[in-house]
Amino acid sequence: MADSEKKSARFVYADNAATTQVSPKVLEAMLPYFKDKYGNPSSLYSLSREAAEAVEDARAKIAELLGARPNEIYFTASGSEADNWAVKGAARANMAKGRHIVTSKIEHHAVLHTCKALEKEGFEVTYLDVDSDGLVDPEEFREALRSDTILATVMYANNEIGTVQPISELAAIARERKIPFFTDAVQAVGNLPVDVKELGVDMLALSGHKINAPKGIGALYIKNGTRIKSLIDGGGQERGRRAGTENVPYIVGLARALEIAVARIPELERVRMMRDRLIDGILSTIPHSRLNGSREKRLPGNVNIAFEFIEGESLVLLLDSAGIAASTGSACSTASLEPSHVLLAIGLPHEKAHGSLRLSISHETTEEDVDYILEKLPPIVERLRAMSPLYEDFLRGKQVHST
Amino acid sequence: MADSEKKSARFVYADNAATTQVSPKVLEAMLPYFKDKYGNPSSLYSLSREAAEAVEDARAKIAELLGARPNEIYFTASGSEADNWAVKGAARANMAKGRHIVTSKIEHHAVLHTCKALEKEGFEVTYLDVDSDGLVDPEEFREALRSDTILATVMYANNEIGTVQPISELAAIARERKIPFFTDAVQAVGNLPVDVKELGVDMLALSGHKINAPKGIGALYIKNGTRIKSLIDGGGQERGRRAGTENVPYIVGLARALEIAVARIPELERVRMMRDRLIDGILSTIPHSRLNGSREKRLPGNVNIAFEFIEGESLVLLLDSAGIAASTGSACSTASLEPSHVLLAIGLPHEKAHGSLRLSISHETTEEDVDYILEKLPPIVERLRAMSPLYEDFLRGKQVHST
Amino acid sequence: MAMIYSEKVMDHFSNPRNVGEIPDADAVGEVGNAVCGDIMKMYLKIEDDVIVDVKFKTFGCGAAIATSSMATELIKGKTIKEALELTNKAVVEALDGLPPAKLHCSVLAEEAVKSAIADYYRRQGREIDFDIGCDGHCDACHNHH
Amino acid sequence: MAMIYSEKVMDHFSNPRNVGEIPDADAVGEVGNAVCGDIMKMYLKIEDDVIVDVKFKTFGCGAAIATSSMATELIKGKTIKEALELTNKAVVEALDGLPPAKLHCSVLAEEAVKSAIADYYRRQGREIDFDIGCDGHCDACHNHH
Ligand SMILES: Cc1ncc(COP(=O)(O)O)c(C=O)c1O
Ligand SMILES: Cc1ncc(COP(=O)(O)O)c(C=O)c1O
Repeated sequence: MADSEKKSARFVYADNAATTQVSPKVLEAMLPYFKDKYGNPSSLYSLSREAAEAVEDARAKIAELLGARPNEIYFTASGSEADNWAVKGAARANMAKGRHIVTSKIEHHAVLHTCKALEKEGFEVTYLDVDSDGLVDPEEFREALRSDTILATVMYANNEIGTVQPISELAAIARERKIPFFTDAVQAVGNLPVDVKELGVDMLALSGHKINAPKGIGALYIKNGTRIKSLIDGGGQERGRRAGTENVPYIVGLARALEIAVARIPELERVRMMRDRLIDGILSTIPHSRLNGSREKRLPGNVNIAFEFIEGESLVLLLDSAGIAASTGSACSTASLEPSHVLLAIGLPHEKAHGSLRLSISHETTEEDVDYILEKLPPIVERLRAMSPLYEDFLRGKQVHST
Repeated sequence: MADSEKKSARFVYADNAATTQVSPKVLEAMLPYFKDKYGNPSSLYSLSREAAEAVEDARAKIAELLGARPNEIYFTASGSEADNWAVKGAARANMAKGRHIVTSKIEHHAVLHTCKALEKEGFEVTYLDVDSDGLVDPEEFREALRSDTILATVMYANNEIGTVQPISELAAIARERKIPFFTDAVQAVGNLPVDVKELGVDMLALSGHKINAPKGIGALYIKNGTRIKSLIDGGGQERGRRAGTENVPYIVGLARALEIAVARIPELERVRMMRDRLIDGILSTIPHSRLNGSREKRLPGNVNIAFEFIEGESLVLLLDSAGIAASTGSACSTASLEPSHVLLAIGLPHEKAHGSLRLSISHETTEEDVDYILEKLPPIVERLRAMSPLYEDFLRGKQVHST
Repeated sequence: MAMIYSEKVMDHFSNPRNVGEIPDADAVGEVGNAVCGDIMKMYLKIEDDVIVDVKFKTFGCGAAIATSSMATELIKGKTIKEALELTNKAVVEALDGLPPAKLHCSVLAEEAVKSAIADYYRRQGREIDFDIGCDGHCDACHNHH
Repeated sequence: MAMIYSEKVMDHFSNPRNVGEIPDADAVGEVGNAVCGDIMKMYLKIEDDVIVDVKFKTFGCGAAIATSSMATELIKGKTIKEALELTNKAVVEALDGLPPAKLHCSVLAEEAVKSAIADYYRRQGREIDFDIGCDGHCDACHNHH
């Protein structure tokens, strides 16, 4: 445990959607490739063949776990890189056919900002609305597809509110129209069964650090035959499609982590039950709170609740003092003052979007952790409300502030 | 030592230009960030602040070692990514001003193939010739610059033949014309003193795995004020310019490795002497061999020799059986049958380019290692020549094959 | 990147001074709005142009709470004239700095003080001869980046 | 990615069979060229249309040497007719496979055999009723990818 974790009586890590600890088994699998088996997989001698074989074994294992072929798996340095590659790569490869892209308003920034960047290059993007649960409507999706649509991309599960989209249905609609379909499955992999063939997607992105592999490794599934340009040109690595000396330890670690995560999926029923206990416990003890995202179509570990009259950062900081690591909105945008685009998209007004808390639990979470959160959270919310002018106004029966 | 390294009496790693082993000190610096300090630097709680501080400390250290400011250092997942980002990013950001790029014929594929990709997007690229030592002529460079030139990029030191370019001179010429200058310093960093201000470059790329940090981490220096588009869009990491959850362990490792490497530069005189002993020893005992690259303007650890009548891959494989890890041409392109573009650019005919051997030694190389190579190499070359029809022809006094 | 707050900021955030209301305040100022994510409300008790008591309520991030707390400390016992001289820079310095993304909070704190004093002037029928600052629009008081 | 050769390939590369020349050969064939990076030269000693001895010299990569070695083994003691039936596929199979980038070497080995037999036919004044294959240009015999 790091210093900071010792301060309070208990440390409860409830931010598994932001990142996870590297598991001992994954670290063990990686270590030999730093020290002894350090060859460059592209070289010719035995030391390198060991490294090359480790990479190919990892690729084969990941392919098997996702229902893909080994030559359909490409390693990247992050979920973000995989997202950028899929979206920019497919868009630029199909430019001659059209310049229209369909996506949703609640994608991760790695997809959303990539779409914005493509708009500056002359692409046109339709950002589909979602309903109050965060779901894309397949009919709206179908209607958004045009004859010049060259890519559709909808995330599998949302990182903030945990909503799980009907991907196989959406992919089938795109397939009918012969439009390549990409899904950002960074939050889904390891939490839901993921089989690329069953889903019927053309591309799928995942990230290691959400499943107890390190930060800085990801993978992109590219179905054979999919047209895509490279994002990183150079050496012949990854069959000439993604240059850069292979990160052998992390590649080995990713395969090991995915293997463990997929084997554990049946156990997540327990996590789902803890999640529901958290949701029910919070909603019943803290007034003026509401669940964000779908109650049913929801990641097993995701809890996202909006508390009126208070702001998320101060909530997270006070929870931290109590030994609880949580987040407000997407971790990536906490440095900015924008309220979460996801919460706005599901219809929250700005002031409520500011007061959202995400607790993301995992197989490592215990019932005691849940008890601890349920004990610490209400007084902290109460304390912040006590110093909130909005709450003061509310109690006086005045209208809540708004523009 | 891996299995493969035990087979022969001795294992001599002479491929440090391809990759290096992660040093124990670097691994030690990284380990806490896998296990205990695993927070996502973008999150708000203490666990994450530790991670964020580690990233910022690493950035500050690297900046200091390169003579840059901390906010001019951006982490990437490889030298290749840094090269792609610099070249594509600067080209696309300056498109309105012009579409002409100047580079050299001997750049690494991460720059060269990126330029080829940009040609397909409508950019025009001048690939400068080099002389027989592999040097770019500053006058030719000056003449190649045009009013619509928006980027000049010349590598600091070549990965194959070790030739060191007059970067500060070239950068000064570009600066006079207000043209952004990028240098791929992946092979130079840790082998030569590198100070971005003294060099006068606008961007500079480095890669961790050449200096005993792991494969899968690099950095790009971007001088404040330089116009550049992002390669990877998304979250707000790296001040909004390079998305992806930070690879905290590797970032910490890169800073530690660079610190060690820079401190060691004065010691490289010893490496330089071993290099010269290798070169002289080989050239004097093996007939029909020649040194590729400049004798003087050369990386301290680089030996590159062309042996007539034989082919590089079989040479490397036989050296491997003797416990010597070496390479032929660039490691990245050994899977292809093309002879090295660098050797062709310095004027070697195809058949001689096929027979080149690169031995790249480091501070870890010993005099005994040098003795061992000098003992094992000549009979291996002799053995391959004995089975070469070209050598047979030569001995018969016939003309050497050529087209 | 995580907000790296100074110890002073964390102290004023965790143990904010002068939180609350003054029911019979001589002046009340409120700046910011919930859309932007920060609202500061400041209550002053003033005797002979001296701020004898001050309380605040804040809806906002850690920095918003800390700057409110620090600003109230800095004006307590001061004359109105002195309080009007309080700059956001002084608040930031007293807190040993703020992350760049959070500088706007110190601006808001300065404005909360000015807004309260303006209210005092208004109640007194005095002419407001200083700039109140924030016009209530996000873009005006937030330096996005 | 590293060339991952089978053990058989490594064996035939490290201990090539039938390396050398036959000074009084009845036929000599040479295919490939130094520009492409592979040259195979094959010497045959033929008695009553049976290949009683065979030797090779090869300039080329590990796979080029291994396929030469294997090809010579496969045709030694065979009739010319049988040798002409040797396919590159048979060479690859006998070596337990080759990496895709190296398949062209097996093609070259097949062609070296054919080229030597063609030389024999020529010396005998027989009509060459089979395809020699490689025309000596890289693109023809190399399947770049
Ligand atoms: C000169 C040069 N540039 C770029 C690279 C690419 O670096 P990386 O392997 O980290 O992608 C290398 C090494 O492979 C190199 O030697
Ligand atoms: C849905 C989603 N997509 C993409 C990413 C980006 O992954 P990475 O942090 O590996 O770049 C994340 C996590 O940050 C995510 O939750």
